[in-house]
Amino acid sequence: MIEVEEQQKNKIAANFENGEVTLPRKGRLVVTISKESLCSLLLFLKMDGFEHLSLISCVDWLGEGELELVYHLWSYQKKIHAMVKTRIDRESPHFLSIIPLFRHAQTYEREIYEMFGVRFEGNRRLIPFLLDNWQGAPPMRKDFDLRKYVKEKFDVEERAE
Amino acid sequence: MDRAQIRKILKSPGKWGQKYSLWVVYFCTGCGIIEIPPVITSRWDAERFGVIPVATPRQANLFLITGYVSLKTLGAIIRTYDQMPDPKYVVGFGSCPINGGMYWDSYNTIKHLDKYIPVDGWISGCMPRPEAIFIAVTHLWTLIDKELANGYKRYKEEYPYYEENQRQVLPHLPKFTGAGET
Amino acid sequence: MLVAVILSTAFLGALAVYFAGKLSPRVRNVLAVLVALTVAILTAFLYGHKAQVDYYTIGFLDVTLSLRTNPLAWFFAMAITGIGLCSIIFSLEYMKGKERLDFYYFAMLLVNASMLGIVFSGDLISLYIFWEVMSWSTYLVISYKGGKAAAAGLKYMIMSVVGSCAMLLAIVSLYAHYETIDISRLSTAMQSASAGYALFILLMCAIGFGVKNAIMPLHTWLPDAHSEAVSPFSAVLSGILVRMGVFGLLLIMYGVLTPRMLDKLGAGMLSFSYILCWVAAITIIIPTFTALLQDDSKRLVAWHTVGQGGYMIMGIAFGTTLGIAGGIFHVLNYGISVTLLFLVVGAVEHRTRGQRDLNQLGGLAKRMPLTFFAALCGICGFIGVPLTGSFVSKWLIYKTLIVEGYPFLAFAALIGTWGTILSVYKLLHNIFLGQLPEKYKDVKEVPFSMQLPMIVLSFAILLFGILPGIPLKAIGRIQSSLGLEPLQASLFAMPPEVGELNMVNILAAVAAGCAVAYLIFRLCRKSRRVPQSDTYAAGSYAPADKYQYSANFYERVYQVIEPYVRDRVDAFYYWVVEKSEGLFDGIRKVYTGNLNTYALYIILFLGLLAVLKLALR
Amino acid sequence: MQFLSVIVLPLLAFMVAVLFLGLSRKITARIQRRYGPPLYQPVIDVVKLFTQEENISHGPVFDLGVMLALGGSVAIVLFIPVGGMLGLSSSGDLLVVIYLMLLPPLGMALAAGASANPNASIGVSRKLILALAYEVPFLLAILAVMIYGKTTSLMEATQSQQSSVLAWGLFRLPLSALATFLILPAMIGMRPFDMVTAPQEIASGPLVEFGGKYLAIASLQSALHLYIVIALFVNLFLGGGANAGTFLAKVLVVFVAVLLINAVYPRFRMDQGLRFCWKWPGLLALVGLIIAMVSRG
Repeated sequence: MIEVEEQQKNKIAANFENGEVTLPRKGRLVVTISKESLCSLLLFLKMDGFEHLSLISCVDWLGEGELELVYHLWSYQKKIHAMVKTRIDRESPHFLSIIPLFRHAQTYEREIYEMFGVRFEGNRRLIPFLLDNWQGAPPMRKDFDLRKYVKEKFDVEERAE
Repeated sequence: MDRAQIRKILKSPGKWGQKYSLWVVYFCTGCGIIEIPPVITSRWDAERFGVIPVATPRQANLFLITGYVSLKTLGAIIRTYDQMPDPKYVVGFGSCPINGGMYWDSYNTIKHLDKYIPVDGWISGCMPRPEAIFIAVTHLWTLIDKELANGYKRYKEEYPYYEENQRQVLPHLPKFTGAGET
Repeated sequence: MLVAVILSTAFLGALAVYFAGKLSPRVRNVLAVLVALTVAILTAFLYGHKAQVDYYTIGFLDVTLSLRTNPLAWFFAMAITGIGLCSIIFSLEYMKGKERLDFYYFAMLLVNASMLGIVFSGDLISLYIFWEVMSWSTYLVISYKGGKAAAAGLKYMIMSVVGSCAMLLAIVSLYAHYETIDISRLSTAMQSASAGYALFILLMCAIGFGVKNAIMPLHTWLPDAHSEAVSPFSAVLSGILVRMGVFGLLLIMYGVLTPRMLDKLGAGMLSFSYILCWVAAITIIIPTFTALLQDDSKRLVAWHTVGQGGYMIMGIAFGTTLGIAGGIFHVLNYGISVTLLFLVVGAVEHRTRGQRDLNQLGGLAKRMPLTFFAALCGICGFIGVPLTGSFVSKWLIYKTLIVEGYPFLAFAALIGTWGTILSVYKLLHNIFLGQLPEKYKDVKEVPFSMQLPMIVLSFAILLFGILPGIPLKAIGRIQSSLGLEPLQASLFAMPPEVGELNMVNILAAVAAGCAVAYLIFRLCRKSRRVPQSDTYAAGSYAPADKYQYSANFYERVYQVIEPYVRDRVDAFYYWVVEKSEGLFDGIRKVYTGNLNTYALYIILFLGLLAVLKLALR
Repeated sequence: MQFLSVIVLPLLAFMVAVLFLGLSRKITARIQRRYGPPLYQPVIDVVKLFTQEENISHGPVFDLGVMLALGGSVAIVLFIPVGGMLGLSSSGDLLVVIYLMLLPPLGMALAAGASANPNASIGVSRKLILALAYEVPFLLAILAVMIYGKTTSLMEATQSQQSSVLAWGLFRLPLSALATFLILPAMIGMRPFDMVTAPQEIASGPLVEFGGKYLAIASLQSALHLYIVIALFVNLFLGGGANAGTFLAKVLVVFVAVLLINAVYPRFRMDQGLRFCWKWPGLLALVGLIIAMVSRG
């Protein structure tokens, strides 16, 4: 029953040399690709039946000094969840916005901008989203010291570690 | 309704009225609001205690802060608390308003509710059951009887303390309108 | 004799005001008020007089023009002078700073004088003369502002010319038939008239007066004319000028053709007055619900003038003592209420720099409390809330409709009241209640000279509501002078056989209720006032200028009643205008302008004559 | 005796109204299989609201509107005869009662408008549209009663039905009675037609800024209005009762009947309510009026 995923894997491998495709389990497909050819891969997948972009998430690899953007696509006919990963630089994180492909990506990009500080060129509404008048650094980054911030903002007495 | 009770009622009708007709602001502040519908419907029926949900703070005298309080919601809670007429009581519902609960180290929720608005009663438990709410209501009755549920007086007298805490967390918050501003 | 004095002072006063304006504006203003005041006081002295004086005889027609006074004339004259005085005083301050004021005051006084002339005229020719003077002087004042107002004035002029021609036709045929145009002699002569001839006269006069009173098919000029005219003048226009049609109908139906003749007119159910009642019923419903959907304050009030005219026509057409008393009393009540509302709208327009759009205003009750109180009295006068005069007059009309057994007419009138309530509350709410917009924060109350007429008119509405006996006594005299059986109402109650209505008891009940409410209110703690920004906005702060619900206030009703209320009559008239323009354009092509085509026409014509001559022989 | 009735009628109305409120909450609770508050719960609520330490007002128009509303309701109560007691109905017939019933909504509309809150304005515009909706059948039914009795006086209309049970309006003009019963919830503002004070949609409509004594006066006024509407229905169609006892029994029966409808029905949308009122009750009342005209000759 794996052959649908196999076909998909071969199809991607054929068109995109530098994308390593793995099939961790049934119905799941993970592609890691360079940021230059990410948009073309997304377009290719969208044409190929992966019409639903369910989420854009971001992982902070503090050790390697990189941020990883993960685009989650879902295909209704093939019942496959494709996770397209790419790495961008951590110091000045910026990336191309995929609103032309998926209009609703604007909100996801807005959240990632607020939580991780990744600027998406082409997204006109990169304004605060969940946090209320936030002044500090993006909170979801690994180097954000949570305890210190909470102690200083809400001046809570020392809690036993 | 023996003779002593009737004499008590006639002596202070205000307290009697406040006790047996606590109208709750139906304002969903956090995850605890999912406990309110069963409380007010057939199975647990809060109306036997005279507790009914009302739509606007102007009509209410009990404010139930249910669940964690994020910074954005705190602004709305303070605003709603301002708009409630005077004999008003606040009950913290769930462990998050008490000491932050499981969000004790979150950057976006407040840890101690009573630093920002005066709280008259607490119900502990990570989403306490409806029976706990009725216990809280009966406790509130005794507090009202003994004139201990005077959070709103405390708020007026020590308003600078509360305002300073609020401003530290919400710098852009406008001034409290209830402090005698005509 | 006093009548001639009144009319001459009114007309000469108008001229004097015009020339006084050349001297200095202050003298002109004072003189205008003085003229209006003296005319009002002199008419007051006419109470109870019955006299007829001839003032001119036309040689070749050997007919004498005369003026006469009777209770009907006195009643309308009092209304004319009262409303005229109020609007003149109001326009002193309102018109300050506008240009061509001499002409404005001259035209205003001329309109009042001509209305007095109509009312006091003893014969149909002088009535027609004053009618024409009124028509074109009204045209002058309507198109005073120019632009759209000129178009509205033109539309008014065309329709009133059609009406005047119909009236002239009736007068000429009466003269040809009976050699006299004196109203009293005509009424005796008309007894012998055949039913068909009487119906013809009645129809022609109904068209003539119907145009002026904006009965349903002939109403389309009124909303444009009243909303484009200057506010004080649209107050006079709606208040009393439009009711000259009612005066004319009364004169013709009961002055010339006595009620006995009227019964002879119809064949069973289809009598003239029954059809007129149904036309009046339609005139009540459709314009009132059109007013519901208007967004311009003056247009909304103007549509009500069309609607409420239906009550008066229905009362008069009905012919019973209660009906006529109700109709005439409603002329007075509605006249006062609509004058008050137009003055209020004018005051708001004056203070908010010409803002009439109901969606932009709001919350002015805080800044203009007295205007708000006057508006409240005005809308109670529109609806007929129990402590206002309109209630008594509507009660009389409903009473006859129900007792005589015409429930559907009564239903039409009652539903008209509900249409009025909805549209009039929208007027009050969108202007005075709700959030005060930022740009009207510094609006001040209108000066005293504009407040005085509003106070007087509000007081009059409440006075006639609580003590309806005062006007009803004068109306009783009118009915006896017209040969009808008068209504004997005591000062504040109806006689038992007429019905159960005791206004002072109702006032006592409402006062007692409000006293109880005030007592309860006072026993509790004093309340703390909060500014308009401190209002419930689901936890957030009320946005400054965007927290007002007034645009399409009755959106739900709009979907249901909009198709029935679209103004098809107006659309039909414009269609006729279009088609006739095309037709006349075609005919115009006959005049090609070069000589030989004309020569050709002459030859052809001569040829035609020759052929005819041969054929005939 | 009649002078005494002018004092007794309002007191009777207040007591019956407060009893009705308590009863309505108890019966609705029992229908929803829960215990519900004690019968005297409205007394507790009103006492609480009246003795509140702080009342928030939005200016003089806000206060005057609320007072006019309660004053108007008290005034109407005097014009509705209860059993033997006639009150002031000798100086104000059915037309006066209908027009007096404009005063309370006008007062509430003024207060709601003055409270400068869009929820209140939406509530008022819904109230006026709903009033337009239920007035069509209501007026047709009342005209049928008046045409049938050839009088506009409420006293005569009631007296003519006293002769026997068959002489009741219900049996003489069945369609008009049914039409009026169908729109009773709309006139009272109860469940199928309570879009005016809908707590979920427009934060309890006109009452959004009413707190403390204002809310107490508003609830008393709505209770009085409830009593007035049902008393009018009983007088017109159920023969008004020889003495106060039978009258109040009939009022109670009609109230419980309307309450049963109220307890189980969801809320109408605004245009659904408008179309419903003009369709079924309107048709019934129209046919009833024609029958009344024909049968009365």
